[in-house]
Amino acid sequence: MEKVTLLIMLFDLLLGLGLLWLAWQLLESRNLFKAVVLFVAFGLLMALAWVRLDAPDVALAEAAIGAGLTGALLMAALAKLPSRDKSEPLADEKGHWLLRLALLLVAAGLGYVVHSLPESAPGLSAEIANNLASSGVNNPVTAVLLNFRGYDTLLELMVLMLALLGVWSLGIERSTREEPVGPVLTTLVQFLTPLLILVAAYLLWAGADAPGGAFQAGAVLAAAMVLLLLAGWPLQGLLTGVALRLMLVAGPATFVALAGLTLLDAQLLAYPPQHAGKLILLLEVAATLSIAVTLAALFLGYRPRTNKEPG
Amino acid sequence: MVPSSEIPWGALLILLPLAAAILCFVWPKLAVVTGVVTMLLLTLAVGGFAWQLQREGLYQHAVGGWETPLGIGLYGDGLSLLMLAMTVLVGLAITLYARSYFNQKQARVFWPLWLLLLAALNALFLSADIFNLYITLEMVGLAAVALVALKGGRDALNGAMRYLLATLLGSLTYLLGVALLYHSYGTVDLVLLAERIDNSPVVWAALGLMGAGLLLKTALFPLHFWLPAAHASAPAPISALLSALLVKASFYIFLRLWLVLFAPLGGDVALLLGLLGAVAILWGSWQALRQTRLKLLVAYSTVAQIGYLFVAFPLAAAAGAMLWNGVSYLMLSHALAKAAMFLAAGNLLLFGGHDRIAELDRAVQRLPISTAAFALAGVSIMGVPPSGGFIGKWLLLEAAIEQGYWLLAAVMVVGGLLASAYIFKVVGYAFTRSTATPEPQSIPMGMEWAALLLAIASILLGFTAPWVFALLGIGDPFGGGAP
Amino acid sequence: MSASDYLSVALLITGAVFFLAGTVGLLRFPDLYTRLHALTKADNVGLGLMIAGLALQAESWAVVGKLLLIWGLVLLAGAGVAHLIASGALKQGVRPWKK
Amino acid sequence: MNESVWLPLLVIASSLIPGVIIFALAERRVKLRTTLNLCGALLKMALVGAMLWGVYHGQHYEVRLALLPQLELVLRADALSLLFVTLSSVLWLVTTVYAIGYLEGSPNRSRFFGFFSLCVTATVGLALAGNLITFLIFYELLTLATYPLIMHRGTEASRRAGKIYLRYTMAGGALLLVAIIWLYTLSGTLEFTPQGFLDGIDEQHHPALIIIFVLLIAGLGVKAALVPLHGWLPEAMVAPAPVSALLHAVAVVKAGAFGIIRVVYDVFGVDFATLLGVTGPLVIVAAITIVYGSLRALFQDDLKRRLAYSTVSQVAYITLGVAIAGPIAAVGGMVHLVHQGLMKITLFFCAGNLAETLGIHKVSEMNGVGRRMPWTMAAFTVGVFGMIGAPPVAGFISKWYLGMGALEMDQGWLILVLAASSLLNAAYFLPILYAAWFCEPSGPWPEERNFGRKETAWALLLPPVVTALLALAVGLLALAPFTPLAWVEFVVQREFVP
Amino acid sequence: MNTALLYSLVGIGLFSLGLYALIVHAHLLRKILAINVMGSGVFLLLIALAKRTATPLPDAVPHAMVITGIVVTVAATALALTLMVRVAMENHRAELSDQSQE
Repeated sequence: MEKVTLLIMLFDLLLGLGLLWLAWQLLESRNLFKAVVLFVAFGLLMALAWVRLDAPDVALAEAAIGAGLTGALLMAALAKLPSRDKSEPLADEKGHWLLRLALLLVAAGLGYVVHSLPESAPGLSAEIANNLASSGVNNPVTAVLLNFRGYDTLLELMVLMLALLGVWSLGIERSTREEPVGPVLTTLVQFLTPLLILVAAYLLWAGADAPGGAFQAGAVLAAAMVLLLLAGWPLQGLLTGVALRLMLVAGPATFVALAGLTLLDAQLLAYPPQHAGKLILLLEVAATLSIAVTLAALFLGYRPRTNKEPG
Repeated sequence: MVPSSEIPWGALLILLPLAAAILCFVWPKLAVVTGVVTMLLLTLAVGGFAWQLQREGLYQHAVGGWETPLGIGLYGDGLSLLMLAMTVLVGLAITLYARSYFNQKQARVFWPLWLLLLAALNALFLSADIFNLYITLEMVGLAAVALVALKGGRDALNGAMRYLLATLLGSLTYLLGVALLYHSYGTVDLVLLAERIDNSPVVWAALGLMGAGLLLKTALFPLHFWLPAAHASAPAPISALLSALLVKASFYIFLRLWLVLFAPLGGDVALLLGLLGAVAILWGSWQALRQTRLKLLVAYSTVAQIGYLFVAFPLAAAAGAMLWNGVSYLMLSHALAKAAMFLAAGNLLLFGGHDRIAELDRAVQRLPISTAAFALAGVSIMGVPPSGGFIGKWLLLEAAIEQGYWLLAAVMVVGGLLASAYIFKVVGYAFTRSTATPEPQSIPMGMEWAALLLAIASILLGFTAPWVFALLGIGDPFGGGAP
Repeated sequence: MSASDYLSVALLITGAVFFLAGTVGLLRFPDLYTRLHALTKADNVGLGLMIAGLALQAESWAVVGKLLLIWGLVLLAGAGVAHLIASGALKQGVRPWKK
Repeated sequence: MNESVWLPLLVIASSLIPGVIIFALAERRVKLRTTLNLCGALLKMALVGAMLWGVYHGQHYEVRLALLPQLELVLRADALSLLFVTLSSVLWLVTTVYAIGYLEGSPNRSRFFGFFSLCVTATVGLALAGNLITFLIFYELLTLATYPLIMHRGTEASRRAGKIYLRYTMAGGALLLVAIIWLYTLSGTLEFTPQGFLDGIDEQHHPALIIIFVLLIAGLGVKAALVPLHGWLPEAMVAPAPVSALLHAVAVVKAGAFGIIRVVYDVFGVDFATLLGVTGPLVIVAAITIVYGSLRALFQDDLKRRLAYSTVSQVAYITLGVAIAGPIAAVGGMVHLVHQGLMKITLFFCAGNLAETLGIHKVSEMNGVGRRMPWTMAAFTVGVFGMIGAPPVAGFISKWYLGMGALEMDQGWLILVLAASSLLNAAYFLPILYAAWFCEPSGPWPEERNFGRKETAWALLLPPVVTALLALAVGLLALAPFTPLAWVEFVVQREFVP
Repeated sequence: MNTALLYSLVGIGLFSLGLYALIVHAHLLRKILAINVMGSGVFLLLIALAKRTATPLPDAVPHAMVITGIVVTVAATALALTLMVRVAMENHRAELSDQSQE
């Protein structure tokens, strides 16, 4: 345990209260646009909280996905709502005191339970430390994600694919406005995109030993693509059809293929230790690609079509 | 060539549909073929898995070679097998039905979603890891939402949205419980948790949270508010899927948790569940009786039938494994019967262009196969012999009467009577003369037979109980030894 | 404490003052354009001062480089986004404040 | 597998399989359907004949199929079940012939004959049931199979009738279910056993057993139309005549009555039931039903409704015979199962003929009908005399034994009930005969169909004549071997007299 | 009072706030935001508790779980938002409607 000085304590307290306050503000704000902006701010504070809790991997993921991409998704969705919907009076709250009381009791009960938890729990740190050497990577979080509990991650990639399928079946293509974007944004994007790609590559590479990995890298890459889309680059026209779909499934397909291969040895997803590192890297590269394209496609919100395809 | 006893059927049940889903996604032209072939292969795999279980007993597999608590454990016993078999049986019918039901554009989305859903269900039934279960639950939920909304339309979209919010809320609440359990016991593996668990506030909190989350997904009264809208507005094969399999999936998790973790805790909780179940039976049946639209009627019937599953909880402590056998059997027969009903209702709706019960006569008379399917499935839902529903209700009633729970017994009987009232409300129209002659729409044979075969299966279940119970006993899922 | 430490403290405090001023401006200025103005002042100058203060404490040149990179990126993003917001507002017809 | 296993199964299958095939037949395949129907019916009769022979010679027929780990579906042919099976299969054949003629040219015949066959399957199944759960299964199947028959006409009236029928029978089935499960939790077995299987049960459970008995009788009494559970029966008259005939003479009401016999003799046992004191009230209920049904019948103008109330009254004779709890009365009650069947089916066939040929539905329209349809009315007359209990028709035998049985058990007051009932029977039946034979037609018939020189179609005429002759024969030849009476005495000897 | 406990309590607070908003508000965007806040609360609890190990390093398993959870949540959010837009088009407002129609 670190030494808790008064100052740090104060900072934690402020951050915690700040999170609660922001949450309250964003949930109760009359103006939905404001709510979304506050949500992004909330996400950034959350990232700070993760850092305080020694969870840099999560902080990276939160900053890129939780705050960044979710924010972009929310904004885009807000723009598609009928305009009079955007700041509607809140519901009448007179009758809710009973609910408030009930939730307060639930929260208090849960608080009591958490308080009653043992000061230090067993956890799985020891097991992870013992097996890290044979996992193929040095970053324990990556080891858990892609080796110890790689099966979870396989299914999680499928969740992304599912969401995309849902979005494609529901999303409606909007006529893209042919407004000029202006030189500032274009320049900004031109400068940022290569940088983001670089950052993504670094995160992917570093993930084996340090905070980072496929999800964070994929999210950063997705952010680059979102930026390009915002700047009016017709990515949806460039990447369509089988090529797009192949990129989308690269991660899941590699994972499933690997699962199938390991099954020949009668042990699902058991990598041979000497190749574990390489296999994980392979998986991560494929997953990064898929995650990035999937997230960007989720942002796009409809299925891009080739010219040949009917609507 | 690997000897068939060494084929890893369990893992294949998960991987096969995943791979097929990817294939369908990338090459939509292959979707129907892939879907049908995969379904057949899955049937084979469940057969193989059953055979394996029978020979070798409990199935346990450490994924990635990492033993629990570090890794994720797959776990299969008789109960898992029953759920898998149920999935495959209903799945076969839905596959047959969906082949003709969706147009090309919808099929492109339907097949990968459906295969992913199958994979998620199989993964769920084979998982013994409460965090892994969370992911499978989310997969199941999101796939279901996308499927409900697949055909569009105001009702379906509203239903899907309601369902999505409910399912997300349910999973998050469940996850909070997982967090507490993990911290206290240092594992998310059910087998290990069962060894380590003790009576502490955390366990109560976890029971409350995970229970609430799962019961919301299972739509136990009064958490059923989202169900009728979603189940009634979805495309027919999806309605069948939701009522037959999805509510069972979350119930299955709840039952597992109850059996290994929570049962020692609470007679009072069990009694509460039983009472909620009883209210669900009455409320759901009553609402079903009041509906004027066929699919809503069937959806409310699901609310009622879920009640039966919970009535068992207060009886279980004294009744033992045989009662749970009855509950499982009820689950299975309800799955088959309800799927048949929704598919049949879908045919009637498609044929008549509407599902207003009072104007159904013409459609009902022109589609004797679908009507027969509806009626036969109804027999099982009513719990009238000979049917699977009868066997299940017999065991429940036997336990209730033996232990003197007269109120619960009375509710079950009244529920059966109400069920017959709402089912015959519909079936009665098969015999009345009608004057209207709308332009007949042709319904593909496959869609009619899918419903009928399921219904017949739900009736035949009335004769297979001892055999099913023997399989169900593998791995002793309910404790107390084999019957 | 060495001289560089004092310098650091001074730079950080000055930076904080700019942030404070920027925040007050954001809250008190009359319209969107003036608020943007206040905000970017805080970002650019305030953050610059802070980075400078932190750079003095850095253990290696690599860290200094990273800190400067942060500043540069924030400058770029701040300026770009402020421009986008302002031009967007103008296009939507938000009139600048006049006394 | 030997004969003792497959014979009961074949008896069931001989109507089940034709039934299922008929469902799938197109409406226009009249010949194939008729062939299937008749072949099934004839085959069943042959099989039942074989089984009769076997049982008489001590052969044991039994099939078991596990339903639940400790519960089995049991089909067993004992002497009592054969009594009912024989009745069903003979009357099925006759009714099938009648129905083919009756429904000629009407729509939805495949559906009709499909359910008709299922209905007989259920009846035979519950006759052969070797334990209560098997009985319950076929009892409910019977409910489900008769509902479509009642609804067959598809009019608003038949919808109403179907609804009422379901309300009564489903509720009855539910009571039966609860009672059976409760019984099972106390006794651990449901197997029909001569003298019952309950006398070993601890005394503290006796109150529970009384409640169970009441529940069982209530559940069965719905179908047996015991007052006050008879409400569905007159309503169900809207069904086509062959259905009414089947419901009243063979399937539904008899299933209830047969169930009561089983419960009193093979579940509780006469002695134990008397010990519990439940037979006395049952006698009273039966007596009330007998008188009440006759009284109501007196005031019905609709012919079929009059017959229906008559059924309410007559079926209670069976219950009465059982409840008196003496061997002679038992003979009377059980033999009435057959006798009432033969007589009542004759009456309904005749009523159907009148409706079908002349459009006559009401008693008041029957003036002079005897001259127009002499054969039909002759058969009707035989039935009526049987009902009244005039010798030598079958009804007389039943009433004789019932009366003797009552005296044997010192229940002399029941003679008064029987006498009153006979008087009432005469009061509501004889005016019909008078009007038919001795009055002049008051005008043209409501809806006359022309059959040339015959009074009506052959398929409609033969069945009532045959059943009337049978009713006469079993009365005249009551003391010959292999008559119902002889068989019932055989049953009573083998099973009930210790 | 230590860091881990503080943040776990904040997590519970966020969960409850989100739940309240989810129940009370009709607007779908608010409901979706509420779900996200609830999710953050759960994740915060997981991570905060992970810090309470005997070893100096926090437990990595909950970290991995939360990363998984974040991805699942963003996927669900994307689907929910798309669905919301469609619902808003049908209902002419971004709220669920109770009456059903043909």
